[in-house]
Amino acid sequence: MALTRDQIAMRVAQEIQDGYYVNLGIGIPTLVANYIPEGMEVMLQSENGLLGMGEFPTEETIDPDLINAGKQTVTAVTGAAYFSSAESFAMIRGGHVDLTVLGAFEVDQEGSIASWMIPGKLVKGMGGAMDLVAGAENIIVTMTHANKHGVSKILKKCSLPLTGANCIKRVITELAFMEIKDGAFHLLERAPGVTVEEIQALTEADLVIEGDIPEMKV
Amino acid sequence: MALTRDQIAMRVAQEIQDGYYVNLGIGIPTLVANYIPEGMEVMLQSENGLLGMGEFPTEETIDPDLINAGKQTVTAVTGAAYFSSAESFAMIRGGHVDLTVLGAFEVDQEGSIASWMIPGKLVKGMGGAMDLVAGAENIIVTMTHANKHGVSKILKKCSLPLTGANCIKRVITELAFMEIKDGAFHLLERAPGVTVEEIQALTEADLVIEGDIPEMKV
Amino acid sequence: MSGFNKVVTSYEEALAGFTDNMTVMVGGFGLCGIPEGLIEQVNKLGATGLTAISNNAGVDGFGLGKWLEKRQISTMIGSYVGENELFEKLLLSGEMEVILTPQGTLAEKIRAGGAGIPAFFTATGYGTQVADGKETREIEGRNYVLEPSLTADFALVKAWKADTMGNLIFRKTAMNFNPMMATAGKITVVEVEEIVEAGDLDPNYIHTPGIYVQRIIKGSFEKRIEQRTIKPTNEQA
Amino acid sequence: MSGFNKVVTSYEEALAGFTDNMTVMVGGFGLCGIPEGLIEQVNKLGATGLTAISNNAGVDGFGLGKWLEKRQISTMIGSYVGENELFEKLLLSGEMEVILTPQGTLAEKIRAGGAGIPAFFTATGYGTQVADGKETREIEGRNYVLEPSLTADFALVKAWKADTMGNLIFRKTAMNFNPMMATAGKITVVEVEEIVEAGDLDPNYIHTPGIYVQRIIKGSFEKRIEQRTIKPTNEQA
Repeated sequence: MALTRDQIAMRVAQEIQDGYYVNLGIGIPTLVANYIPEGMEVMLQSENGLLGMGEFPTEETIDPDLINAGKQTVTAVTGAAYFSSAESFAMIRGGHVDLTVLGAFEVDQEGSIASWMIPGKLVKGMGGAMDLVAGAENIIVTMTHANKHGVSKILKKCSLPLTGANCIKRVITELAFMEIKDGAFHLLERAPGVTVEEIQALTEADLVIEGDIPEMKV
Repeated sequence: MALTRDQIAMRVAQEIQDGYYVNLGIGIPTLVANYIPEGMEVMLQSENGLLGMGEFPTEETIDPDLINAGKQTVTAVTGAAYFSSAESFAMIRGGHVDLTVLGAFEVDQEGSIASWMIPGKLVKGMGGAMDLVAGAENIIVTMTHANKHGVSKILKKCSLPLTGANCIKRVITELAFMEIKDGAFHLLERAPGVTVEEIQALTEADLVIEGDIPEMKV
Repeated sequence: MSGFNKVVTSYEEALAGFTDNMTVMVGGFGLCGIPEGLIEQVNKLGATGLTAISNNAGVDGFGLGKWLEKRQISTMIGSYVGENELFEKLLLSGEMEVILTPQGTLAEKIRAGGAGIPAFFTATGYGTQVADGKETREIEGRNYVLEPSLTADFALVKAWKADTMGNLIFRKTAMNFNPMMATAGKITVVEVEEIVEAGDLDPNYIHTPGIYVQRIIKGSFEKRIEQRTIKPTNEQA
Repeated sequence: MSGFNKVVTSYEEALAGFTDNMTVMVGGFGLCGIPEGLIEQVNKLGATGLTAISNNAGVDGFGLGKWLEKRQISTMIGSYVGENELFEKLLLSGEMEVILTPQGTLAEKIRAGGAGIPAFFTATGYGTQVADGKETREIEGRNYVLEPSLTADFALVKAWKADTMGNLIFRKTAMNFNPMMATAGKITVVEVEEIVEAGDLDPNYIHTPGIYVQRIIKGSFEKRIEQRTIKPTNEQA
């Protein structure tokens, strides 16, 4: 059965290691914070200038000067630091963030990603997404495998304007965990109960399937 | 009569305006701090990371963590700020320092300056001098007009390796205050009792002398 | 003003010399850390043809949203301009040009402008629309885009505290773009919550040294919140 | 170590993995703000063929002067390397290559390295030896030199205080090159005067966020003064 949004987040969380600095995008990536394994320490980076983002505040502790990149009021954890946008993107561009998790409209087998603009619809801007995909060695994209009409978003070549070229290596959808290498998607794991054939059917890109593909543990 | 080192510093100090941020080089430029007119406020920038350099410390207040660009122990004035070398040269390179005063071996009529290296002698390095001449709009060079053998250092073209090209506009020597424009030195003032002919005799560069040249007031 | 006392007491004085067709930077991320009173004053002055450099464009009726209402901006340079219906209208009608710039590149372009760096290479945006018409180059096996720096006639900055000499400190994530913009304005005007005497701020923890600042004014701030998110408490749950 | 506790208790551990032929950045301006114990440990390790990036090269017998004595440096990148007789000898004999770099360009190259900027233009050094062999370009009527950024295998940094997670604060002008170098090392090792618990440093005034720091060690410092200058007191005068 296809994973729920929370199950996708759970699977992503398994990729986190103790002591990681992590930037989580809006949507499913945000949920990952709820599934960090017990006893594991992670510091969340928010690109508007906070390392060590905490949970939402209470009515008593809410502070308009303390927001996250989604403009939500948040708190800071013990050992946090505040800094400018230039410093924040020095961290990101300089490759100091251990893991970035973000959503996408499309990903292709060259590792390119489209996530910020649909021509004909209102353009709101790329925010920090282009810097994040250019700066991180270690990026996980979370997305749905196909749109509601069954049209694949796992493509040979992205059709929408790119956020970044040749930068994505790992993608987790409601059906599959895939790695991009040598110009193709490689199927690593499938959602529990989902068959390789079902994944293949919804994948427009070249999909390499080697040996038995294990089920995800979520 | 030729100016003393202190008189050169006095003349430079007359160019300072209230509220100026000033970087003073080693040697005669350092003396300028002693002649800032009464009632005028100036903040001294030291390129190792201090805005608001004060006088030397006492035995009681000496602090190895507080030095100037000449590596001397100093103090900080009220309203000072400490910062990194990158921030310090952002100020300098970005043109935020109002006035830079520095010494030179040679200056030429194209506004080029040689101040850091004499081939065949030990090269100690340019330190911040190249950044200072490239960053400041407003630079005053203090130097002797000629060497002890009477060979001019106010040249058509510098013979020594340059610190910067086409960046110097004003030079004060023991004999003269000169401006560089349109490819020539223009004599603005002469030291008290020094004749135009004496200055001309020690100037290898093209020297424009227009009208009566007033004496400096020092 | 004399010496290093940069405090002004009216918004008229704070924005003296501000005219049509200027380039103006405005600090803030969303509505967090924006110079509310200075934005208001530009709105009151009615200057038009402005090139506005700001990460966001406010919301309808607040922040830069007010400049949009009065059609004051001809070119907007920012990374994320959403949350504003009027913005869409002006964009689609061609009344306003919009130059979308990745957030980190925007921050770095402003820092570079203040620091005398005219251009730098970054990997951000390579292979995307952002690189269209720009020089690109492979350096040690990776592709980069050459980005020119940004400066402005006026930088409108919001800080937490200033001393009279213009040394600034910011508070939490209200810092954001403000420190870089403070360095990149020909005239940098800072609106603060509190002005203290020189010497009252610890010189070891100054975020922006006074050398970058020309004018300081004490403001009062609404600090509107865009996304009010609260943790469910036990009582509420 | 587990989680974000980056504290190590021996210099061996602090410099584990440090080998011959590495590139190493060393913080400090003159003898002010240098990581004395880490410099000593590299000297003890005896690693050779090093590319050392540091504004200065210490003095005879102290700081990087010790690396010179043991012929550990094959290439020195700095802005001012004087005050050291042995240095002259190694330079003239060709035992050591020296790449003199303007101080501001050096600082910016290191910052750029840490910030993922591979190269930038600067006016500094245009028309001088520094520009020899480098790309130059006229931008809006001014001439600039393209400077590549710098990174290192190890960055040896001296800070005043660190919390256990690697958040750093520096003290007065002992800050100098240390914050940029902290960002530019693959492994950044910080020697500090005091280690405090996470949460003991105010998050609003952190100079270097812990994300840049891999290891922290508490040192003890001689803090030798190069130019001891004292104001004449009335009694002395």
